[in-house]
Amino acid sequence: MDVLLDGLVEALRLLATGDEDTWAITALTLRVSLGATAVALLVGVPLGTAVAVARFPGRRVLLAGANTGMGLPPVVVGLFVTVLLWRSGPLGAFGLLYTPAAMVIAQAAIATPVVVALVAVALQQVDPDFRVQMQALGATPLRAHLALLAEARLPLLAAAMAAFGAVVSEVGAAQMVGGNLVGQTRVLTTAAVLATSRGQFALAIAFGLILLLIAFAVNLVLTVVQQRTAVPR
Amino acid sequence: MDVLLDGLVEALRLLATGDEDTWAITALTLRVSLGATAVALLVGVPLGTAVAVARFPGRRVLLAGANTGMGLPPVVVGLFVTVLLWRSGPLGAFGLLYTPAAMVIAQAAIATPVVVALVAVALQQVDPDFRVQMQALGATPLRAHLALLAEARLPLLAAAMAAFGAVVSEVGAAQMVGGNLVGQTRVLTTAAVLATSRGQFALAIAFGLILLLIAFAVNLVLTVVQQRTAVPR
Amino acid sequence: GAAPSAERSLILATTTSTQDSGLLDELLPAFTAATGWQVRTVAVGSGQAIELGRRGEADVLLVHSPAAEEELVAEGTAGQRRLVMHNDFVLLGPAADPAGIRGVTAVEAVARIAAARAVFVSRGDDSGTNAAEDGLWSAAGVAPGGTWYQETGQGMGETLRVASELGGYTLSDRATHLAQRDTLALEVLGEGDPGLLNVYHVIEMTTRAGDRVQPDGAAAFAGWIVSAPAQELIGGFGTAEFGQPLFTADAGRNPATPGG
Amino acid sequence: MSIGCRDLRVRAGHREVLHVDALDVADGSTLAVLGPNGAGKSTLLRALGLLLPPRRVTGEVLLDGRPATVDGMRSAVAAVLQRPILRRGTVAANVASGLRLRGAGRAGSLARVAPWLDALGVAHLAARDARTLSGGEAQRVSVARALAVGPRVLLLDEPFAALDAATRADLLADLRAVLDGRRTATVLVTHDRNEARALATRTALLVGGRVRGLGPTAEVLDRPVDEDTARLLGFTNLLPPDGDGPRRVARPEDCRAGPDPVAGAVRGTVRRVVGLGEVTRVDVDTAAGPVMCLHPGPAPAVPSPGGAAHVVASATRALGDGVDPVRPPASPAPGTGGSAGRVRSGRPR
Amino acid sequence: MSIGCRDLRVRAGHREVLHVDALDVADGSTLAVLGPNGAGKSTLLRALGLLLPPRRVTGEVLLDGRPATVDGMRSAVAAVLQRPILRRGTVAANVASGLRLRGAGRAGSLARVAPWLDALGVAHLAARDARTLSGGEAQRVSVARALAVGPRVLLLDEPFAALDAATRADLLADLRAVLDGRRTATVLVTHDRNEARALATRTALLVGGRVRGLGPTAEVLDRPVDEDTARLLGFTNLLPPDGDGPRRVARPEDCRAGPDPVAGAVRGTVRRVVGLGEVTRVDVDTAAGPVMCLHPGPAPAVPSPGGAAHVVASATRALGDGVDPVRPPASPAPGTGGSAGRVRSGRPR
Ligand SMILES: Nc1ncnc2c1ncn2[C@@H]1O[C@H](COP(=O)(O)OP(=O)(O)OP(=O)(O)O)[C@@H](O)[C@H]1O
Ligand SMILES: Nc1ncnc2c1ncn2[C@@H]1O[C@H](COP(=O)(O)OP(=O)(O)OP(=O)(O)O)[C@@H](O)[C@H]1O
Ligand SMILES: [Mg+2]
Ligand SMILES: [Mg+2]
Repeated sequence: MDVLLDGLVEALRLLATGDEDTWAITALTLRVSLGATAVALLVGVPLGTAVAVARFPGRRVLLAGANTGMGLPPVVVGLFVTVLLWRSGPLGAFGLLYTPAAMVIAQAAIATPVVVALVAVALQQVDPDFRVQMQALGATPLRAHLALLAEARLPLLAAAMAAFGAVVSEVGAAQMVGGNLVGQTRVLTTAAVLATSRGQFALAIAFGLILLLIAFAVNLVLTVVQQRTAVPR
Repeated sequence: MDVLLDGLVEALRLLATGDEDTWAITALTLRVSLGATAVALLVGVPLGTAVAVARFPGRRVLLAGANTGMGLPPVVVGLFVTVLLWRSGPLGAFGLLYTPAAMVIAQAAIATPVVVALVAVALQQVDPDFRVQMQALGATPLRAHLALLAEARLPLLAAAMAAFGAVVSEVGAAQMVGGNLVGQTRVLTTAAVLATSRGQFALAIAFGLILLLIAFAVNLVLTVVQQRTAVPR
Repeated sequence: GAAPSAERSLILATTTSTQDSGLLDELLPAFTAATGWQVRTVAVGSGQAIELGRRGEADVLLVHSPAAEEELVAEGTAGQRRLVMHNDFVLLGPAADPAGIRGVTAVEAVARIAAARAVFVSRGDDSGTNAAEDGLWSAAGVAPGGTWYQETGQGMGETLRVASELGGYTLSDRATHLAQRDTLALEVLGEGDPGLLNVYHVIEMTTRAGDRVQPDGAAAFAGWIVSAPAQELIGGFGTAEFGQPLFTADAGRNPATPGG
Repeated sequence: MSIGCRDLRVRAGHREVLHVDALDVADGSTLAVLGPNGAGKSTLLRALGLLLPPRRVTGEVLLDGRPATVDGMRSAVAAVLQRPILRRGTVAANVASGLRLRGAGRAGSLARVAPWLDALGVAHLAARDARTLSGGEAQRVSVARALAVGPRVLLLDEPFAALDAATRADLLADLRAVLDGRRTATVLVTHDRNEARALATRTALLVGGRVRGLGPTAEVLDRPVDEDTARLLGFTNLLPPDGDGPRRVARPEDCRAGPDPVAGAVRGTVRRVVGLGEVTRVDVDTAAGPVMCLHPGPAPAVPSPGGAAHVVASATRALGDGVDPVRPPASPAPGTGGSAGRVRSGRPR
Repeated sequence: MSIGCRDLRVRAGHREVLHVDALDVADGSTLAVLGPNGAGKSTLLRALGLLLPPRRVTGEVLLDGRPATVDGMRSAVAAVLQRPILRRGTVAANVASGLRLRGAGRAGSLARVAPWLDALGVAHLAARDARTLSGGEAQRVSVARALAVGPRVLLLDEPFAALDAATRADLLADLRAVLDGRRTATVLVTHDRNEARALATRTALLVGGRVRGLGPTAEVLDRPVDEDTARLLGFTNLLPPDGDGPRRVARPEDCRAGPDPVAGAVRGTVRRVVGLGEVTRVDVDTAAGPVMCLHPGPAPAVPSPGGAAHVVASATRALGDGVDPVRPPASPAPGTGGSAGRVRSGRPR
């Protein structure tokens, strides 16, 4: 148990002394995770909207795929992306392997199904007449969909937070495509894994706590925004 | 790229030949993941309901906590649970470390915040008068809440699938508290990691594909159930 | 000793290399068959394995990080430490060998790599391999650092992969390299140097490390792995697959000069 | 702008819930659509506004005589759906949202909606969260939102249903005054014959998804063609024909039940007598079916239930015959019993 | 069972939207609640049913004269909210859900609801997905669901608003007949004075969250006490007093505007003339305020807008004075303008 306490103390020490490495790792974590979340939202929101409102053959299978995709094992995604980015792979020429860009790609692949699945169900929960009423006021399809998204912003923010949570916490893909290189692709999760494998359990827990702290900060802001839009009861 | 193809072939071979180890690993994966999901639902649904419908001080912070919890790094959870289950830890006497039970505990801890956050937002999306109307028909609080949950079963199933996805795909906690013991705690993700670190990429991808296959089977069933309850448009 | 009981199980903390190479898959069933002890293997970095021993979370260790091991033994919580086996490290690099280390001694090789500022990929995870590498740097009088020196903080397999993709040099145990060489663009550029021995010891933990440590289990495992049947298994492991053994059985030899 | 349709059919869950051969609402005129619950009024309104999924609809909708495109329709139409569906945000933002959705700027739209907030008596609610409104307040906001758009085609689905009587009367006059000055084509779905009279030059009677009457409002409301439309128009009592003539119908308020046989009276048995405040309702079972009489005053001199009674109607209408043939109701949905699938005229049995 | 309240106050968003000193609905009787939009009728109904969050409510609700507990209320009450809120599932399952929520078995409840499906004319929809219903069909289902429970207290919030006229008339009589045989206390919120007359022995007038009139229905509906209640009861025209007497009010249909000054006429200027089908509405601005006259026929002999007119009322009521003092409206919400926060009587301006 004292390990947990030591971890807390260590986390405070790292934050208080402004340990440079820790800051760099934290900053990279935020950059990569937010970047991946942004990409996932850009791709996933339109897809999720289509699944929710359009009728096309294979809609259910796509949705089942997205739901399954929420369970995409990061290691497997990491392996796929790695194989693609290998020098011998189809995208090898870009030299992206073991760069933050590669991590963003892999993590976006992990987060996109989460966004698609949760956006789809969020929009399906909105009154089906909502979009009709928007069109009945002269909305073009694009504007009607934007209005629908605005109406569902409570669950949409939850989807964004779930996506962020999925990427900020995962280690398999970050490790595999990033390589956990010091000063280049080491993020808080991979640093925690390394500390663990070195037997520095307190340090590992400290990294974990710092990770939770920044995730909490991000989510507290989003939650306040989200709940401000909740129906007053 | 041929690695991916090899992986596919290997996956088919393992499934076709009924490789005993693979079946055992797959069965354990399902048992642990479904068990953890069940525990997470048992704990998370009442909590999420409370966050959605009750008004109490700290409600938003709890919700922000749950939203953050969607980003709980499995390695950190794994470490926490490991420390608790250590022989020297408070729960050491039960000898749970490196058993499937320990994996269920750790994975349930990972999935519970997902359930809480998504259930809360799911219920908040239901017409606020719904619960009032149920009470107005004589429903006790318990029955009113059950009716509310039934009404929101579309997003509730999505929450269940997100939780299942989070646990079936994670490797950090499974590795740490399970120890990846052959025949005892080896699941598909940890097997894939081991195969990767052994350089058996095709085998790793095969395990990943099998994982996706069972996740898809589970989710296809749930998606069909879910979408059968969607509003016909 | 006591009659073996089917329910008894012990925890073995070991390095990833013994698991990744597949050695344990061969040894443990034989051990269980011989003694009745079930083994829960926790394959982790040497640092973590030793830390688990120190905390009494493991009953017996099979590790290859001599300096850290001696430190642990000096603390007094461990029991016997016995030599089990060794293999050797190899210096790997791209076929082009930009730093020109082919054929030179290990210490000279790392000095040349540093001088050429050629990419070197280190595990950087306090593992036994990492410790051996550190030994080479200090012998060469170099404090590695800078953009050419990359630390992965990961296991051997992953580190080999990174070195291959980055076209860099690295130090690896022979077993892992042999197992993965087909998928790597790395060649053996340095081997056979006495400085490149990778020695594994078994360490029994005692109740001084923690109340729940099972010294009898530890003794059973340590005693078995240095016994003749186990040593035979070790000495033959890998021949079938790679045409050469991956480890050399060393039990009973002089701890200072294994293989010698 | 005029709106109309040709051979418009709408399916819902394996049934055809609407089939309108032709309908035209001219420039600047208003068509009222009257019909029992489930007749397909809302469906018709949505179909006209191209607001249904195309796969459910066949036939043509015309704008100014030409087949309507979706874009053309969106820019012309504003509709008030039966349930007020408001967006998150303030009342003012909601009323402005029709303009905003058409691309107007935020400030400009907010300024333009002020008179409409006033006209619908919700100016004091402008800053209120739309989700806290009462039922009637929400409906007013929904109406204001559609009117603020200044549409060329206005589709109103029971827009006054939740309004209090005084406001409804005022709004009726206000709306008429607004529409009189415009070239807007308006379709008004309503259950209230007075609303139809007040606002609509022409009226369509819809029963079971089919138009059963169409023409100038006063004429249509006064000339039931069959049992269903008679009931719809308040002529709920079906009386036997005079000799060989057509069947006759009468309003309950024009019927009286008495103990004595008089000339032209219909004989029957009193089923029940229900006091309804200032009037008393007497249900009499006759050979032609049940007849309902509304007597003024609390206790009329009628036989008690089970007794014989004679019903006299002071005013009757003859049902038109052959004018607009009564078509069979939409075919029942497969898998449901024949009678269950029938589009009912809403009479509880 | 009887239901009532004492000093019941409800807050919403910093305002007090309801304050009722005392109200009692006896065993087997029906109270109608009439009021303009936003008056607090739905709020009152929910407060009586203990359906509001307790933190918003103070005061007491009584069941059979004793303070009501939540459990006691739940077992006694069934309410129809203003918007029909149906569950996923079939119509039959929805109508049964009141019984199911009270713990009845599935088969038993389904059997018990059949007569109610019939009574509300939705038997043919029994197997239909409740989310495909039309507005009126949904409202019928919602009413059937509440009645099926057989409650001892029945709370109805505009239950007939979306129903077609014929059904509404039938249902009124049916409901009256059902309630007559029971000891159910019923509260009926409505905008329709005829519904109040038909169903309620007593009526309460609610304006701005306060009870402004309470008594036997016929009396209350015929005796406006102030401007607001006059408007509510259809006496929308405020006329100057006869000498020192009380102010007088009149219904628009009892007022005529003519070009010539006659004895007792009120002078004014014609503002607009709006044709409303069979009647014509003439708005005249007088010193006492705007007066609305409804003339039968399409083109009455009235001056055109801007001209002088004289208004004669064939029937007037004197406003009661001092009987029930007009209280100030609820205080405005902080942060909103004084006038914006005022509870309006709903008249568009
Ligand atoms: N959160 C809130 N803040 C301010 N006012 C509120 C809030 N919630 C409700 N109100 C107001 O309380 C008043 C009473 O509402 P209620 O629903 O009881 O009216 P009602 O008499 O039923 O009206 P209607 O005839 O339109 O149904 C309304 O003016 C409404 O706008
Ligand atoms: N999916 C469906 N399957 C079967 N019938 C359907 C479906 N959707 C709608 N309907 C039926 O179509 C009919 C027409 O509905 P519509 O909403 O147009 O009625 P309405 O005339 O507006 O009635 P109301 O006066 O109650 O609003 C209704 O009987 C309705 O139940
Ligand atoms: Mg309708
Ligand atoms: Mg209301």
